[in-house]
Amino acid sequence: MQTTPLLKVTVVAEAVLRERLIEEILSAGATGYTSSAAEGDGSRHLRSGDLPGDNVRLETIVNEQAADRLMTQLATQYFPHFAMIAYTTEVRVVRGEKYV
Amino acid sequence: MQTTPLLKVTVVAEAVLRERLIEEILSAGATGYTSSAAEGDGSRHLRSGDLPGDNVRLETIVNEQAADRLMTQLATQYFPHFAMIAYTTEVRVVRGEKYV
Amino acid sequence: MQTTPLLKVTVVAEAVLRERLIEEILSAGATGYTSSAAEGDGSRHLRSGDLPGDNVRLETIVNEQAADRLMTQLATQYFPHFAMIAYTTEVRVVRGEKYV
Amino acid sequence: MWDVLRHNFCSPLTLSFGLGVAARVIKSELTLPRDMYAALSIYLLFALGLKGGVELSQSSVAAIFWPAVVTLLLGCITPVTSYVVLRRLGRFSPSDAAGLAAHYGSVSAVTFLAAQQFATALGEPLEGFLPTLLTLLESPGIHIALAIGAVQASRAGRAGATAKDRPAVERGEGHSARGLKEVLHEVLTARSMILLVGGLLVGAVTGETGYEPVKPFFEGMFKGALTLFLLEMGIVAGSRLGDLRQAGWFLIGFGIVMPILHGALAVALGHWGGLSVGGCTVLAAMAASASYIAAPPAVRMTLPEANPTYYLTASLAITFPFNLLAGIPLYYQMAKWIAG
Amino acid sequence: MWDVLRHNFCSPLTLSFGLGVAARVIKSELTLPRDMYAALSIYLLFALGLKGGVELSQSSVAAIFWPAVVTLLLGCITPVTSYVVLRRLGRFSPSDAAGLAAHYGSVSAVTFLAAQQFATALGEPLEGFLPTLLTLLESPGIHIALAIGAVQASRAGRAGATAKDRPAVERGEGHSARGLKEVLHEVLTARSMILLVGGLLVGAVTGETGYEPVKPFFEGMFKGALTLFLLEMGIVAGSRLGDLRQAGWFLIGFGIVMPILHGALAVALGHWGGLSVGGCTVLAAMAASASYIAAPPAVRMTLPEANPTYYLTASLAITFPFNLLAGIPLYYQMAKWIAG
Amino acid sequence: MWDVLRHNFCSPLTLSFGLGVAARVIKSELTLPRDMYAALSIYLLFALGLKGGVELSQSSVAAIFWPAVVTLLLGCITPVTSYVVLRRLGRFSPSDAAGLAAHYGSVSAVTFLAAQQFATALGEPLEGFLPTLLTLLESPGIHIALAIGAVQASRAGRAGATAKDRPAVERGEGHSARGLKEVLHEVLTARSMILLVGGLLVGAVTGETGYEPVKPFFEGMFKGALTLFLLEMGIVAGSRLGDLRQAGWFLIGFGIVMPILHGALAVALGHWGGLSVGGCTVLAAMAASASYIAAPPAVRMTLPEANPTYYLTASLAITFPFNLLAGIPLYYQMAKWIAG
Ligand SMILES: Nc1ncnc2c1ncn2[C@@H]1O[C@H](COP(=O)(O)O)[C@@H](O)[C@H]1O
Ligand SMILES: Nc1ncnc2c1ncn2[C@@H]1O[C@H](COP(=O)(O)O)[C@@H](O)[C@H]1O
Ligand SMILES: Nc1ncnc2c1ncn2[C@@H]1O[C@H](COP(=O)(O)O)[C@@H](O)[C@H]1O
Ligand code: NA
Ligand code: NA
Ligand code: NA
Repeated sequence: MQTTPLLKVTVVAEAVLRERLIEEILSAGATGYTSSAAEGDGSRHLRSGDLPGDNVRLETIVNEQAADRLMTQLATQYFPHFAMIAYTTEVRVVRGEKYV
Repeated sequence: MQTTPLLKVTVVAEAVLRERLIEEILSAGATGYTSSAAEGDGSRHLRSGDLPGDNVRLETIVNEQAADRLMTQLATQYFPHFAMIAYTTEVRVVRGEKYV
Repeated sequence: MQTTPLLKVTVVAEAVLRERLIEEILSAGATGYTSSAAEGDGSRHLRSGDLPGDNVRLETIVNEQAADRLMTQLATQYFPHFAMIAYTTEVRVVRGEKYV
Repeated sequence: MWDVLRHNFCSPLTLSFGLGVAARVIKSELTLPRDMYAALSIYLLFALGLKGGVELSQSSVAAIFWPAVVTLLLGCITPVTSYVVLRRLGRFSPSDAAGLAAHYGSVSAVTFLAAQQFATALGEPLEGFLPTLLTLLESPGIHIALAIGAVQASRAGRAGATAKDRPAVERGEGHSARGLKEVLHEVLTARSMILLVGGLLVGAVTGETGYEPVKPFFEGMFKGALTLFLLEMGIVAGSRLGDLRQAGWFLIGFGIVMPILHGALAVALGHWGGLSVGGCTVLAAMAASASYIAAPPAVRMTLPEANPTYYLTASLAITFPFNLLAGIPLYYQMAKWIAG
Repeated sequence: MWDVLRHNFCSPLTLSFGLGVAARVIKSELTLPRDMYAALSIYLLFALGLKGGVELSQSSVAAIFWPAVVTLLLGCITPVTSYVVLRRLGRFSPSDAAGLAAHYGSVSAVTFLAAQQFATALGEPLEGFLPTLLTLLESPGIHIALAIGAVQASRAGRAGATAKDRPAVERGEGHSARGLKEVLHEVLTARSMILLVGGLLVGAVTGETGYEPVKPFFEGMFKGALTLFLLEMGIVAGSRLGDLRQAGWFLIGFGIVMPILHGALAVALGHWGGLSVGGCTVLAAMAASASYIAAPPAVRMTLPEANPTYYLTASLAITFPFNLLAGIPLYYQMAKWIAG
Repeated sequence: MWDVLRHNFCSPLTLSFGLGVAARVIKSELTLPRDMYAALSIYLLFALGLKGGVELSQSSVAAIFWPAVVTLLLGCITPVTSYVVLRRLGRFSPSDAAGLAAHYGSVSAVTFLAAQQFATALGEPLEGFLPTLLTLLESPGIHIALAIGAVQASRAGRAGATAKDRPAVERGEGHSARGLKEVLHEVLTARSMILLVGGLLVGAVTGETGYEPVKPFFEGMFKGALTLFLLEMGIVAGSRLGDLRQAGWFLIGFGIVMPILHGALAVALGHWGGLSVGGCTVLAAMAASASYIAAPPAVRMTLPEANPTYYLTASLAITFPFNLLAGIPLYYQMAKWIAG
């Protein structure tokens, strides 16, 4: 099976940021994203919204440059103020051309 | 801690495919799978079911050959028609013998 | 973008263990965790709680030593009795110093 | 007629649907939580079946026979007429035409409910076995349309089409070859089918006495729950409005004219089968309606080449609101006209 | 007797349970959404407590004293009889026997509700403090059974059993040593316990006047909501039918005979404690029932060696339907016989 | 006064809230499932709007005019008084003060409902247009406070503060510069706003006749659903009790005294605007209340530097319970005093 090496960027953040982060993902050059609900706790112990503990997990498969753009944007614009974590994982994608 | 290097195959697809994909996973030789709900958007902008945005995320930890079988099957049988993404990640598994 | 290489430990287990596993994660030295709902099936075909199929997925980003402590604890204390799977993935984390 | 229309426009059902559409149009994030939507639909279908069963236990087989025949007939005719019109006049591909025909050959339970409420509000008596007819109409249309799609596309395939154009059913692959059988099982055991048929059976066995203590829940709450459900349907329909352009003028016309034709046919057949004015109205609403719960997953799995935008937009954003706002009153006028 | 049985079979509760089982048997994907199931159980438990509290506020302490003593007695006896029978006659391992005993020593709220509805439908007056007895019966059995399991398995351990046979509690490990204490806290603060006891307190303080405005919600909707809940219980029980083979004939027999014995004992003790025919019936249903909400997680955490298939299948797929269909009418006959 | 207080303490609403707090304090895991909480709040807001709309359709514009003016006035005054007190007396940072002011300048729908139930239980007649006033009070306070925050912090910024202290709005970054506009759209199209305003419109158009069939659902179930909702609010408030220490004494005092001052002002203005005793009580409860549904996400997005612990704890764990237990009866006494 022929696969393409790409990066998966995972962001777990306060749910209130969902729409904004999706915009960031797409404007960093991603062709898609996957989102799911999550809970969690970290150094900030803080959450917003009407119910505590609400987080969103966003994942996007992108090439290295887009990953870098996205992570840089997150690090400078969001990390100082919001509860979140972001990391990349190396993955091998079926029909990877689609996502570059 | 002794761990075994294996592959995790992740498939995010239209929820309507859930049962079929689980069958594919098991018939590719997997000993188990984990499934969770997801939403997302991609190149096809299309979803089915009574509510839009419904996706399912399936993950299975398998050896390389099973991963290859599964990905090939997905690429030929499902990718042409359905909204989905599939990729592998290298993982190190506790008691990995179980999953080979 | 400057990132730190760390390990992500993923545990998928019977939902009844959620609180205990979070304690294990924190006492292994993690600074946080992310939890989400999952379903699944594996070698044990067993689940508990009032509804079948209930699993929890816990993820924590830690350094190698903490990962090792956590995995060892899981392997000795939980694997013999409970339905679960645990594995590590190499990730590169933004502002990784926070999680060491 | 205008009075009836105005009354229909001002009902909480219609207004809630409109509110949902409006909420989407102004880009509100309002949406019913997934489980609430599912809970409401489970409640509505089961309550509908239950009440239908209680009433069914008081109907004679003789009274149901011809209406049932007529309903099954409609279940066989409407997918074929839809397919032919879409292929010949609309130049849709076999898959797209069959996918749409499966929707228009089946039935929308909420349209049924809206018609029922409409007729009741006007004081029209309704036959107790109408929910039974609903269950009869649900599945045949889907299977006929999917079978047509499979056959047609296989012919197209033999005539030299590429693999992508042929439905999976025909490509002889292990998992897909079971397509139609799987779908038959799936449609018959689908949530909505089990709740409706199961509710009918429970209601028929338990009868009036057993129904009494659960009536405040299943009957007293019914219209309110339906109002909330229509709010969500408005939201979903509203989010499909943007796809209307992609659907094109032909499909918009089809989504309005075809229901009228099917409705008229149903009124005629229903009258001939002995249904009352109210019964004809509801039967017409059923025949005119397009499924958007049972059909979409069945079509998606069996005819993946059919473009979901077409069938989801047509049933949800065109035909459902049309029936809700204008169709049902129109079928009622037809029924009154034919009866009197 | 047959009349009572037939009446019971034809109630919407029993029929909905049967529908759920049937849906599983024909492999339908029907299932209540998780949050709807949770919402229904929260509603049912809180409503049960609330109403119980309002009625409790009108009961005298004297009237409750002996019934409460009798209930606690049952809470101490039933886990022991279950354990002994399972070990001696059934040759189950200490862990498996203790795990099952925890379930049969506790109580199923839905069985309580079914018995309550059954008695009310027959016009039997019920003591207002029965829900209070339910809360008394919930936890002692679980703790006694788990303690027996811990002690027995530790003995077995000392007698040379392998580590896998010993319960975690006894292996002196950090996290497990807290087992029983943790479980005590967990059972007492479990969702169901808080809702029942909390509802009782709220109801007792607010009284008739405070209850009046919320009565349509908590009382009017009760039976309908219970009907939907039983549909889901049928689905869950149906999905366990396949495990009956694994459970074996002994467990099937145990799941039917043990409830009858416990039920008979409860009828006798209840009568002696001054309960009415209806009260005896409900107390017997409680004693005869096996928990499947409070006990499973407690047992899973404390006695992980106990095979969940045994206790889940026995309580859900054997004892619950047996009580629902035949047990409750049987206890009623016993109660009438002893009273008259 | 004591009678009124006792009556208020013993209502199921207050007791359920207390039960929720208690459940958290004893560390129970009880919590309403997320979708059930959302479903209840959707139901409550829509039902509130619907009923308000039906009643509004019977009110004259003249009757509403001055009360509406007075309400908007309160919406402009309360965020400013809150901000000034928090900055001057409390020495909070501009962001923290503005974040809190946005909450106290807006309104809590559940406090409104509790006041409404309170007044109704005492037999006080209420103006039909009160829900309309609720929607008027929801958004102005949020925008005023956020604007103050933006301006103040930008000044602070120019005066040499570090980037971290300046609100995102002022840092001229692509995504943040849209802050206030985005927030305006978000607040106006927020779930709660659409449901309330939409409900009002639907109710006003459909009127008494259209409302009748859905009344058992939207009115009959209302108090019961509100009781369950307050249970969850108690749980959430209880989980914030631990943050009271972090909030500090000033904030605790602020969360009690500020509502009393705002309540008194509202009673005076309401009386002057022609409201009845009941109307004044409800208006005071609105002005005194702090939002915890609309305000938190708006503040979090626009003023991320504001510490959420402050505003969530103050509105949920201090001001809401204060109003529920003592505030509403107090405003009622004030209203009676000023009226008589
Ligand atoms: N070490 C970690 N491992 C996994 N997830 C984490 C970790 N730390 C934080 N998170 C997630 O990121 C969210 C925000 O974390 P923080 O900004 O550290 O408060 C938490 O709610 C968790 O869901
Ligand atoms: N680049 C991507 N990164 C992450 N998930 C994606 C990506 N593209 C698509 N997906 C997921 O795969 C589903 C189908 O994508 P597609 O087939 O491209 O329409 C989407 O709904 C997403 O959940
Ligand atoms: N090969 C696998 N790949 C992914 N998840 C698995 C796998 N095997 C087991 N699991 C997950 O781990 C849980 C317990 O597995 P087990 O202990 O094998 O019964 C299952 O319910 C699945 O969610
Ligand atoms: Na149709
Ligand atoms: Na028992
Ligand atoms: Na206010």
